[in-house]
Amino acid sequence: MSGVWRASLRRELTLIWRAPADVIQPLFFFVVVVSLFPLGLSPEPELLALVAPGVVWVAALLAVMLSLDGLFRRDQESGALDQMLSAPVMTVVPVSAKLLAHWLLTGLPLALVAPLLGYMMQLPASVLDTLALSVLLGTPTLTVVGAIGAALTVGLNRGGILLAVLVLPLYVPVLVFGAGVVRTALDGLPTDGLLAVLGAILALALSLGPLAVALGLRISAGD
Amino acid sequence: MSGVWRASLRRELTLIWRAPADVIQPLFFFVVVVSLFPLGLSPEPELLALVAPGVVWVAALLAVMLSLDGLFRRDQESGALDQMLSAPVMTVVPVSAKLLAHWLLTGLPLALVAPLLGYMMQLPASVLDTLALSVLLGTPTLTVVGAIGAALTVGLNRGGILLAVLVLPLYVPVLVFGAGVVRTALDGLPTDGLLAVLGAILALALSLGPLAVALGLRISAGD
Amino acid sequence: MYFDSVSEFVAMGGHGFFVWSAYGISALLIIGNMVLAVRQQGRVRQEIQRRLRRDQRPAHNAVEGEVE
Amino acid sequence: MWKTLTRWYHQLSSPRYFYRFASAVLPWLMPIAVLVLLTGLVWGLVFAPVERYQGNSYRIIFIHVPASSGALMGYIAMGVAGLIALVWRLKMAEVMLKAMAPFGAVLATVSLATGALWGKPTWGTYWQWDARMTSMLILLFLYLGIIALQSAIRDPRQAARAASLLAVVGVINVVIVKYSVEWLNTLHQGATLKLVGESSINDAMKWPLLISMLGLWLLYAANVLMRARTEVLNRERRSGWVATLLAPGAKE
Amino acid sequence: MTDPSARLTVSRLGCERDDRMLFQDLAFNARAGEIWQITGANGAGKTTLLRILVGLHGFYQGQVRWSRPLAPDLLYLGHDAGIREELSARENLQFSRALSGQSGDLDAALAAVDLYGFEDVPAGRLSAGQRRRIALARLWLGGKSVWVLDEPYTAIDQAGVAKLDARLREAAGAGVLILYTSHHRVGDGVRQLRLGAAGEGR
Amino acid sequence: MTDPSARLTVSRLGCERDDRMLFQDLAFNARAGEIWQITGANGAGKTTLLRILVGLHGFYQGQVRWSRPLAPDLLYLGHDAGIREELSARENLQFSRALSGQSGDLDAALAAVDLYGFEDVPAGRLSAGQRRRIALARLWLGGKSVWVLDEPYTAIDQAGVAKLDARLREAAGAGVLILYTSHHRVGDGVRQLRLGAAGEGR
Ligand code: HEM
Ligand SMILES: Nc1ncnc2c1ncn2[C@@H]1O[C@H](COP(=O)(O)OP(=O)(O)OP(=O)(O)O)[C@@H](O)[C@H]1O
Ligand SMILES: Nc1ncnc2c1ncn2[C@@H]1O[C@H](COP(=O)(O)OP(=O)(O)OP(=O)(O)O)[C@@H](O)[C@H]1O
Ligand SMILES: [Mg+2]
Ligand SMILES: [Mg+2]
Repeated sequence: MSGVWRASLRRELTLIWRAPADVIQPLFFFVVVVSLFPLGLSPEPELLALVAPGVVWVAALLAVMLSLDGLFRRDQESGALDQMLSAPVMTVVPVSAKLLAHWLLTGLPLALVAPLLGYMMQLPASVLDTLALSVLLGTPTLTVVGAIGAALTVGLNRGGILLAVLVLPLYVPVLVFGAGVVRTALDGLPTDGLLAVLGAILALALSLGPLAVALGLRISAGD
Repeated sequence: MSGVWRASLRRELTLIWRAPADVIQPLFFFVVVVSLFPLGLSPEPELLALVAPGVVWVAALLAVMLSLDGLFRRDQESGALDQMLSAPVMTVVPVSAKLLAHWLLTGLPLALVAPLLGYMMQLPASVLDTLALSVLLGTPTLTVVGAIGAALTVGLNRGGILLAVLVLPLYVPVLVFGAGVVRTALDGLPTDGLLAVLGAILALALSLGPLAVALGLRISAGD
Repeated sequence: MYFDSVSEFVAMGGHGFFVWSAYGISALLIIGNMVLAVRQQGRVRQEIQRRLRRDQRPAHNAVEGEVE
Repeated sequence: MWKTLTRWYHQLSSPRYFYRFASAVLPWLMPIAVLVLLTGLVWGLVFAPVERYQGNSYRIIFIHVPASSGALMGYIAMGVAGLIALVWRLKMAEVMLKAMAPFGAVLATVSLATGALWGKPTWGTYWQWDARMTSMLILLFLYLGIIALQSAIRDPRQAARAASLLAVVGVINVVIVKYSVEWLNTLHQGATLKLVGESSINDAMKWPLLISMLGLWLLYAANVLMRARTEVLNRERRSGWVATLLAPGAKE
Repeated sequence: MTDPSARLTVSRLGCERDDRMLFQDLAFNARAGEIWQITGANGAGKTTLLRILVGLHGFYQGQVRWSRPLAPDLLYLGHDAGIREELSARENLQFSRALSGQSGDLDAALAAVDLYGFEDVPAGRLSAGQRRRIALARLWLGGKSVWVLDEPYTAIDQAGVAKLDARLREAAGAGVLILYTSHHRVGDGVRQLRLGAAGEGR
Repeated sequence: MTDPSARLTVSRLGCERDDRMLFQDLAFNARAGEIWQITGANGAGKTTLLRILVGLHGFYQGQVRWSRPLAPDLLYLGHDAGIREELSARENLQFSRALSGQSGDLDAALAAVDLYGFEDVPAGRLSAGQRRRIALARLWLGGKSVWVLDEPYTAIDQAGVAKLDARLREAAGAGVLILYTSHHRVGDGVRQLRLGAAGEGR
């Protein structure tokens, strides 16, 4: 079983590696969307700093969500999903490998560039580490929760929009606490409590999420 | 030839009608994304009104762009695109019908709800009509320009992200002038000049865009 | 009876627009939903009845399994 | 007692008995629900005294509060039905879940619309990002998501199972959203609402409110039964009992 | 309706894909009324050749000449047959007909491929073979003098294969030039163009 | 390696899709060492039946019983064969092997389906038939006692068909229970399960 897990992880990483654009694009989307705001708003530094936590977080949300759209689609179209569902291991095994690979190559990079974008949005240097930490704690939840939506919509061929409709409302808690942490830090208040809440949400998502994803895939296959 | 155009338009409208979710979802996405901002920023009315033009416009941009992702994909996968390309009419004919149908059922509804969202974002009632007008003038350009990107990426199966990367930078002028019109109105200044620029961009997009889309499709097919 | 006259009732102390549009919209939505539910029921029934009429001819079965 | 309960449970979880039960109850339930609701509303609109600070605009309360609480409870009920459907694969739970979504979405919309129309005279704006309003808006989005997912999947059984999973995930989310949004909201509007808080609400306003609430909930139940009955027919269209029931010339 | 002068001249045709010569110095003449079956092992380049002939693949050497502009005469069915899952059989066919400028009767064509009774079901809810049949129905709409078909027999049951066979012969008799690929055995009176087996060209 | 006790009992099986009974009261027994070909017109329900048997389609009436848990014994190849275009033939096969717990030699299996020389080309750059062959290579990896194959012959050239045929017989001889669908003629010693033609059941 751990052999299957490792083979699955290797496959997923190879797949992403084969098409590195899949990693670069969410990142690029993140950067472009954040950069659109100074164009649409106005370039005043005070205003930008005020809206920065929200803007960076909304952009991260959208980037992760969009990258999830194709998570299972090509496996489903090619029949590989049916292979996973009829294999002699529990579906959670390949699925959790997939989720881990996805986060490593999407969520993690987002957390790494977030401080840079925060700086561009005129956030003071003192809160940039809090921003990075909040994104680091929040993105795994986004991946797992979004994957449930992706699993339920996999056969439906609707482009990313149906997924967005299902998933964005489910992302609200992460957004509120994630951006909230940064705003609190900006006000100079202690952020431990809020970070703990983000962590608790993460724990919940990691413990139940993969099971829900596997169930969703099974339902989509027709069972 | 006009017979083909009419048959194409009817087909496109039927396709969208068959899956009315395709119309409702961009709209819904628009509404949800705008609603995320007060959650991420803060619910203070003054701040919201200040960022409203930019937020509404960025959300409209993203909604149109995401809805374009599937514009040619299913025609390509099913081979219908090859049929269009090898048909005895110029490819622009079915393509322009497709673009018109898409705008009617995506861009137009966005323009209709934009004032509502503007109100929710605490914009004063006096600028809501300017907001609607700017979205009305801007969305056809978004459709046509985005369709060029969709045509070029159609065979690539990358989900919406590659499209986003190609298209969002091209959307910048529309964003700058579209949000700019609303900000100008908010400052109580005359907006005619800016609206004229939006109109000029639109005329350019409508005259050359469909040809570029058809050419893009031909290139994607391997010619 | 709290109100003295019909016109006073309609005016709602100056808040008539808000009160009556609130109730109007609510009624529209709730009744609309009810009507949709009833119509849907009618449609499903009709469809089944149409099928039943069609199937009144003796049906033959689609099985030809090799039974051991 | 226990025996009767389990018998009911088994009977109601059989589509056929459910159909009979619903058909027997609906002709009574529907008029009673309408009557109760109208009683509450007329009492509230015509007979209840005016409220001290808000004037007559407060009369929106008689539809606003029943709709708001109905939307909330309805979503939780949907989550429970979803859990039952997923764990025990109970057909009737799937049917109920599907039947609950439309009215729930309508109630959430009513809550938002009436709240907005109440907000203008009291707070001077139709919309504000107050905690309750925000979480109701998200609740509406969740309802719409479930409806969208259901309508996107062709097979009714598959659609119901997918919606079940989404509803269960959604309930967990609603709980977290409630806390998160309340935490977020620094301009709490609670003070205004306290006008009608437990202490100051008088019986002349409380009774019509309770009665319209009861009426709207009964109406909700009636609508769910009706939709569930249709869904049962649709799913069982091939079974013998539906054939005899709807056979040409048959009397129900 | 069909034009007896339709004629294809291929000379010195070569195509390289993915670093491998699929075929080279390919030359043949095909005339109205002939049926050509292109055979060859998996990966020999049959699909690629057809796409070159109809102008969908532009990277090749050598010459492909049609006696007159191909577009108005062409009926092309690719590997994937252009059927949209959301549209019914009739709607799919209606659009193909308008696009290609054919004019035959829709219902007759659908009946000819045994989709009678399935005309209004969205194609996504049909089986693999039934979907192919929607595309094949175009062969019964008439009005085209060059047919290029990529694996038309795929997923079709035995009765369907016989019917399709008969249709090809009938059309050829009426002066249509037919080129198709298939792994099925070559029938009588069908000209064969065999592409080198995979690997031979390397 | 293979377990001679593998046994399938189907009784009173019925399935409705899209308002049409595909089959009803279907019953048969299949034992280790037998080859069953499921035939029937397009739309008869062959694919659906296979998906029910392997547990991927859950909406049916009646009973499907396997003598012991199916999952560890099963080798299932669907209509679409589970080949990811971005991965090479070897990588695709490596993952399938790990997933299904098989253990045979990768290169030997790929050579058996004539993909020698194509092991490291991404599958997206192979022809239709070559892609199918990657999936079929699993039949040469061994270790499974129940094979369920949906249209294994699709897109395969004639030499490939002969080879596949031989492989099925060899495996059956070694005690594998094989169920497959195909429109090809039924061979000697293959049991046939014919599903009613489309339309009959309505
Ligand atoms: C769109 C805006 C609004 C929304 C979405 C909304 C939503 C809600 C919700 C969810 C409840 C809770 C029901 C329950 O717990 O059973 C509620 C109760 C209530 N709302 Fe609103 N509301 C809105 C605007 C208003 C306004 C403007 C007022 C009056 C100034 C108001 C007055 C009340 C009162 C008096 C209650 C009952 C008191 C209580 O249960 O605590 N609401 N509303
Ligand atoms: N999309 C592609 N990109 C690069 N190379 C390709 C592509 N498709 C096919 N090839 C190459 O061209 C060769 C021939 O492919 P083609 O599809 O023409 O073969 P075919 O004769 O139709 O085979 P089959 O009988 O399997 O359908 C393949 O072996 C492959 O090497
Ligand atoms: N996704 C689907 N949704 C609804 N109904 C479907 C779906 N797929 C198939 N059906 C129905 O089931 C019937 C049988 O389909 P199935 O794919 O099992 O046929 P098949 O015997 O494999 O046919 P073929 O020989 O064409 O592959 C179809 O005619 C169609 O009515
Ligand atoms: Mg080919
Ligand atoms: Mg099949």
